[in-house]
Amino acid sequence: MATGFFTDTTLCIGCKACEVACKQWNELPSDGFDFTGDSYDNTSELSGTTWRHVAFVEQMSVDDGGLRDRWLMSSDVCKHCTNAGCLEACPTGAIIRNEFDSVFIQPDICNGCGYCVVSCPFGVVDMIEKFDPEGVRYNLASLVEDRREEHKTALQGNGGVAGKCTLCYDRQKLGFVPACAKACPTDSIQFGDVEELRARARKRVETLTERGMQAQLYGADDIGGGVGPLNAFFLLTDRPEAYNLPAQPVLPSTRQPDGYAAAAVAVLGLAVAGWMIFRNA
Amino acid sequence: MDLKPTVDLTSILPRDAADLGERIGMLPNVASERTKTLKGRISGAKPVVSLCGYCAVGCSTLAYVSDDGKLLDVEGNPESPINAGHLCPKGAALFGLTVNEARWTTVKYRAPYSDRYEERPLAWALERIAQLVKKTRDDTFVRERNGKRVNHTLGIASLGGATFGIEENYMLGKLMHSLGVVSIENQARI
Amino acid sequence: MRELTEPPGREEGAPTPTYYERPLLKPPHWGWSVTTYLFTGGIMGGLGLIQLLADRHDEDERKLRRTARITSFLLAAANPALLISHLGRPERFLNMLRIMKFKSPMSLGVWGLVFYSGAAGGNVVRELANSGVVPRWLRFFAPGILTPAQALLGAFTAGYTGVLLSATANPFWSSGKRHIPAASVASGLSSACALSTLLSVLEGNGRVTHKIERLELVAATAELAILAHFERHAGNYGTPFFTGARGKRMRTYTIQAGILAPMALNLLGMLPLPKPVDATRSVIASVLTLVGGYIFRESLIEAGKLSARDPRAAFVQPT
Amino acid sequence: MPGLGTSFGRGGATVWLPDLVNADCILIEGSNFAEAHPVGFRFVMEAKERGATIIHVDPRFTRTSAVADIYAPMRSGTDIVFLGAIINYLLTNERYFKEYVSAYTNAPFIVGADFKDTEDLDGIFSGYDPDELVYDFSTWTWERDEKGHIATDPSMQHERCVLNVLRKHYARYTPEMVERVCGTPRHLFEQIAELLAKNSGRDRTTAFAYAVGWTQHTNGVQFVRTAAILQLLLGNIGRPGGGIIALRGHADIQGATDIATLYDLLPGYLPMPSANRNEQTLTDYLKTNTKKTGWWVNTPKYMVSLLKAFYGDAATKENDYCFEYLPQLIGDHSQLVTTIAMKDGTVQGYFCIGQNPGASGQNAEMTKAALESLQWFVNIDSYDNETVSFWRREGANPSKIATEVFFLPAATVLEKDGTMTQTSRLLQFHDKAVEPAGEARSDAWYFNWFAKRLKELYAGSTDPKDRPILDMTWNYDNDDPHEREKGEPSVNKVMQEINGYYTATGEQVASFADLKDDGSTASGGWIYTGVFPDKQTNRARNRDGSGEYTALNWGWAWPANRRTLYNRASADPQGKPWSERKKYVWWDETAKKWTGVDVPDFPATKAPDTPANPDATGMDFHSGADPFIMMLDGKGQMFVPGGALKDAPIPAHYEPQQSVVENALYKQQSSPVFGRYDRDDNRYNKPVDENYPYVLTTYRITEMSGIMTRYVPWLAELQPSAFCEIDPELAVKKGIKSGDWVTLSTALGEMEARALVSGRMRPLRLGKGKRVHQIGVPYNYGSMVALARGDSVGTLIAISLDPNVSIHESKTLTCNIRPGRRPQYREGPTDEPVPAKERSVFGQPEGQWMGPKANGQRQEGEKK
Repeated sequence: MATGFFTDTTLCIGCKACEVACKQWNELPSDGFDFTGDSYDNTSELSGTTWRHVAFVEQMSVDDGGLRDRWLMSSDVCKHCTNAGCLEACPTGAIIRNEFDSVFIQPDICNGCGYCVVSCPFGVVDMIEKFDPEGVRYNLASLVEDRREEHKTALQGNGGVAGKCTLCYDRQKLGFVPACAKACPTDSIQFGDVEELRARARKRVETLTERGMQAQLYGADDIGGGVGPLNAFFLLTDRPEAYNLPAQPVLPSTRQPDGYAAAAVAVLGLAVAGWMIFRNA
Repeated sequence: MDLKPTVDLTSILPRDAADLGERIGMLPNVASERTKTLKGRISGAKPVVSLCGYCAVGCSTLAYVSDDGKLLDVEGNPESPINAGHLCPKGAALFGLTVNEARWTTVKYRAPYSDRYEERPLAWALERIAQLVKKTRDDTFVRERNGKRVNHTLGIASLGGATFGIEENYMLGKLMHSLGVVSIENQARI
Repeated sequence: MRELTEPPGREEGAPTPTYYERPLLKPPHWGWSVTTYLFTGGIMGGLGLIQLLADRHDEDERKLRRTARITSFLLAAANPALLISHLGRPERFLNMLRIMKFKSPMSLGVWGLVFYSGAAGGNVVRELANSGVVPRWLRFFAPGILTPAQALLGAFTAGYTGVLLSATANPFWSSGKRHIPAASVASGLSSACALSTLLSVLEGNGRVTHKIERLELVAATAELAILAHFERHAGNYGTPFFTGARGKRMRTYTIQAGILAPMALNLLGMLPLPKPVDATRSVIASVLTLVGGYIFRESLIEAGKLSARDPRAAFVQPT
Repeated sequence: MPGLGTSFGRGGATVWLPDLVNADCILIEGSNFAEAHPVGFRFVMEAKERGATIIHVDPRFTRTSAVADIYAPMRSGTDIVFLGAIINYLLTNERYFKEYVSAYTNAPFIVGADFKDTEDLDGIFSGYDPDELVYDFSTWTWERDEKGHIATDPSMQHERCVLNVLRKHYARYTPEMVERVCGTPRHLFEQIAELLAKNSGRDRTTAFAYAVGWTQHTNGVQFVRTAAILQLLLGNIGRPGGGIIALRGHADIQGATDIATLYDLLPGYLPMPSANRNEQTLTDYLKTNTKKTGWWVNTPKYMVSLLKAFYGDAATKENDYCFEYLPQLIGDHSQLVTTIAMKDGTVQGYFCIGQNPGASGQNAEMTKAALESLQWFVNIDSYDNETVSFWRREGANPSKIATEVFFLPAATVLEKDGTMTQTSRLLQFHDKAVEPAGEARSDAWYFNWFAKRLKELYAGSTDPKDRPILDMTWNYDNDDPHEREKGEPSVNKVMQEINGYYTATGEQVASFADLKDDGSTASGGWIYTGVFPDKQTNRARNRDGSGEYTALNWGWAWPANRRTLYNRASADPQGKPWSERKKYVWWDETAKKWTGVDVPDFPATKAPDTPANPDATGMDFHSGADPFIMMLDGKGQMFVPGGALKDAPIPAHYEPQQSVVENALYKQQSSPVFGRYDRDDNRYNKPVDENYPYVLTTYRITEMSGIMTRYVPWLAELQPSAFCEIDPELAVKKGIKSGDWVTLSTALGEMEARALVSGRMRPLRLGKGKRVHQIGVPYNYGSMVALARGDSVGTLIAISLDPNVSIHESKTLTCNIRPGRRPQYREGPTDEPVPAKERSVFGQPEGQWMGPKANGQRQEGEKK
């Protein structure tokens, strides 16, 4: 069964429970303690060790008494694309599509080549550096011993593997809901069978439109560029760009034919030239 | 840092023709042994019903504990009519509150005029405190103030209560009142 | 997607909103090792072609072919080391050989490299057997077919170093989905020619260099044309590569010093010059080309990093 | 929470949190619901999805405002004007719920002729003593007929009946006044007033939600009172989707008020004996604290049972049940007053348990300075904190500080059994999951140890002053041998004692109705009686959440497991539901008893047509249609007579002690009776002080609580630094960019923080007049320790107290702001390194760092 997330940003209260629940379950470190001054967003983006990220978009008017003021909040996550750039790019087969149709990085296979990082049209995947349980940012030194071993060897150990949302593969295997969806107090993050979620999402848009709100789905249907529909899709009330999402993502591998063709033409041309040069001499 | 190669050749070399086929193609999808046997760490662990200790909404939590009594994971309790399994960021971090390098789990003692903490045995500290309580009480207990019986001491005060249990509040209140302490306060005024 | 009325704080027709000017994409975390990997990959490709072309039975070409084959084999042997050196988990390099994924340029590239090394190795054995360094019967393990094979695999290796970049989500790289592969091939060949020239001169095989230099001239011209067209075609996506400090560096070292100057020097080679002068000229031209070729690859990588951190570039991605 | 207590009878939220989903409209004011109680807020979101209108009134546009249907900005501390104007709106347009008001409130009562209102005396009520700064309450009372019965006018026409007193009092609270005082646009105000009116009545209900945004003011109790009056007028108390929910802060803050660790209360809201009230003997005490009518006629039963619980067999009728053992109050012994006394040397020893006044206290600097004059200080906590480490705070000189400091490691909630009472008065038991880390112990363990040890130390003493300790019952040894061996007491035994037992048999008492005043029963907290009906059943451990949303089998709510209080009012005077849609509790004619989805908060079989008996005592005084059983007269109190509240019988607006404007309503600037401590270490800004031209308000944020979160990396990264929110206009004026360091100052002190410039902070135009800038500062930080840190805003707040409950005013003050950091002091120890990252972020030198990596462990990024 294909499972996924429907993130309804109209229900998000920006509490960041998803970020913490994710890090707690996946035993991920913090990304540092820097104050950004960008609204309430101090984690700034998804990273190798931040698999849920809540964006805060302030849209405040100065003139009209604030009646149209908005503070948009949206919990971003790996999209688990139908055609995933990272999965196609991975040279080791570390990135696979599991039985829940989600894109999963096998940390024990990944060799840290970093090609998936540049192949994700959504800028989701990133590298995880050295695992240092005693480090201030980890504070995991008191973990159960075998958990620490697990981290050292298979996971962040020795650094340099790619990291991103696993859609809580290990929880799903036990029949549990992913940590973020379970924690979310307002059901802004909904987990389930993707088809059901898409139907629910379309209905939700109708309801909101009736209430005079503007709402649109992002990735519930084919998002174009060869990426196809997303297993983790969103309901937005503004342009995708406002949430730092690409309006027109493109699947990198669609460019390969042109690339190889161009190279071939160049080779052929130069080969002929070379053949003539060497023959004529 | 351990550099023992984590690649086992048998996992790389194809086992048979079919396996070889699976490993060559547009999108080979070969799961590793770890992936095949992957299982959430709370598999088989017993959940203990607890509470979130942060705010007064009163979210019920499930604490998963390993066989050797180590805390594995803390999540919301789906059966609670109050939080139905949900938690806020603080609640979701309960694990980090209990399992935390920064936590102080030993007695710290700072002698008068000293500029550092010293580790002291719990028993020693408790006895010392008990003696101090008795001394201060005996020194400062007042039976009467301008003709009225007061039976109290203003020399000892107590603060705190909203962060621990009802039973503990009762014990603290009972003890302090019996000592004659009147300045007993907690966060309810904060 | 449905058109939306603009929210407060944004006027109609205002520039695309960004998220606190924060980039959408992650930059490649690639450094000198990958640059060198791509550079040598290109050279190997060029050498593959050269060892195929140099098949006349006069002594000069045989020397040239041997040099080309031995060099390419040494590079092929050195390249995995570069790749491994940049991996976060070097001990897991072998996982590259766990699968063969046609959709992954990186995967194909590694396999291409493996087979190329095989062919090159065979051809080296052939050379050594011919010159009697090893028993003649070993030729049996290095049939003639390996010569075109190494050339083909070489062509692939050179081209893939371009596809590897252009088939990503990086706005700049992907905007040159045709140009970068083609330019990589041309640049690879010119660098290969330069290297061959250099080595030939050093081993006193001066006469053959003029042929190679003519080939290098063609390759350089092609590279120049492709880059010129790329700049017009790429538009805003190209700014990190063609403009600013990065662009200036690329123009100086790659275009001027790395292409135009050698072209001029190679044209000079048409004139009858006294031997020592001619040799010096060849050496200078070759070194300049090689440096230019390396800076070209480096500029590609660095410009990719800049492009990835541009907060707007990736909103609408090049098809 | 006397605001609710004096209006309805009990100092607890009237609402069961999940019941919010039944509301047709929810007004959130004085609370940042979504941020402070995110999980509770899911019921608000659910109500919204079901069609309810969500209104948020607040000085800041917060995460609550973001999902509300209507957000109205207001100047901090002006809620009485806003709510008072709504009262005025309802009365002038006759939009209040007449039947409810006339039947269930004291609106028809006639106020005595010599009562003078603020209208008559320009801002103060009759009986004010300007020298003592107190009121004499004798005129705040009812007119009585010759038989001594309260005079009423059911038609509510009499010009001195409460309803008309309200009309007169609130007449000047107009929309214009709202615009001028609160800075709330008139159209927004009128929209909200209309929404409240429209969504109340027989068929619809409106709920109010508030938190410390209302209480932490010099007239905070009156804020709550205004809301209570409003909800009574709208007829929303005791009904589904109605009521007032007080969102309380800490996990067990309700429990710590019920089983009070508060100086002026004994468990079960019994007042502490006070020498000032001449409560020298049990008889005196009971005389002042037993009410003739209403539920408090039972005071003797509860008090005697409490004394029996405390002192067991030693407590006998002859010795007044050891009443004399209880210490007597001689004034205000609340925390901040004690702090001042401490600084002046009265207090020698101090226990601080799970609280961090050094960061979260008002005048935090004075708090820490006060600790220096102690002989010994005991802190029980799980983490290093500003309070226990006061002696090495920035600027302190340890070599001059004599205090002997003990830190005892505390177990966390996961490491012990126990019960906590949440914000809807629901008791929930939590099981112990793991053994306490290291040497950590539960608080119960410590209290148990100290009690037993002190009994030993005083053993054999003949000094009467030591009798309380020797006679105090203390039998909490654990039956589980494993736990007993570790010295862990049985919290169940404690809870059994709180519930109460028959002194003869030791059997549990099943209901507080069974408690006696003859010493035959003991109960440590009568309101909890019923939670442990027999030795086997702890109903706080009930865990069946299925069935009705009232979930009567999940946990146990006091009193008597009632979820919504005063729910008799959910039926009309005849006992029928006001409407099918709002059915909740009603009179079952056939069964002759009250029934419904909740436990009726009313004598179970008292028929609705039971007439009142004006000459009776106790509950018989009430009719079958008097829902507020705790009150003397069974009515909801719109007018609070007899000085139950010390500052006003009906709320009047006073400016906060520190304000940027003069009081536009009355000559009286700020509350005439609030608690002042004008001394050098507690300097106030002048009421209107040109040196401090900006309003400052404080609050807490979702990601942080305090010391309990600042060490957790997952939370610290989300809000790593103390910051202040300022509006773009002010930012430009001061040349401040988002992320810059700024310094805030009051007459008391300075703090530095990072600036967060945001359009969510909107400058307010007061009517045609002044433009007011408000600055918001979170109250979660402390400068010395942890991953997330920064100065505590407590350093800016001088202690000024509400006259009723001594709650400080920290929600509104005035301040000034400048770019750049404050001067950095550099005394104190230099034995502990500071991680590079922290240094770069906070510019702290070696030695100031006392964070988790202090004890020579490896730093972030260091190689092994």
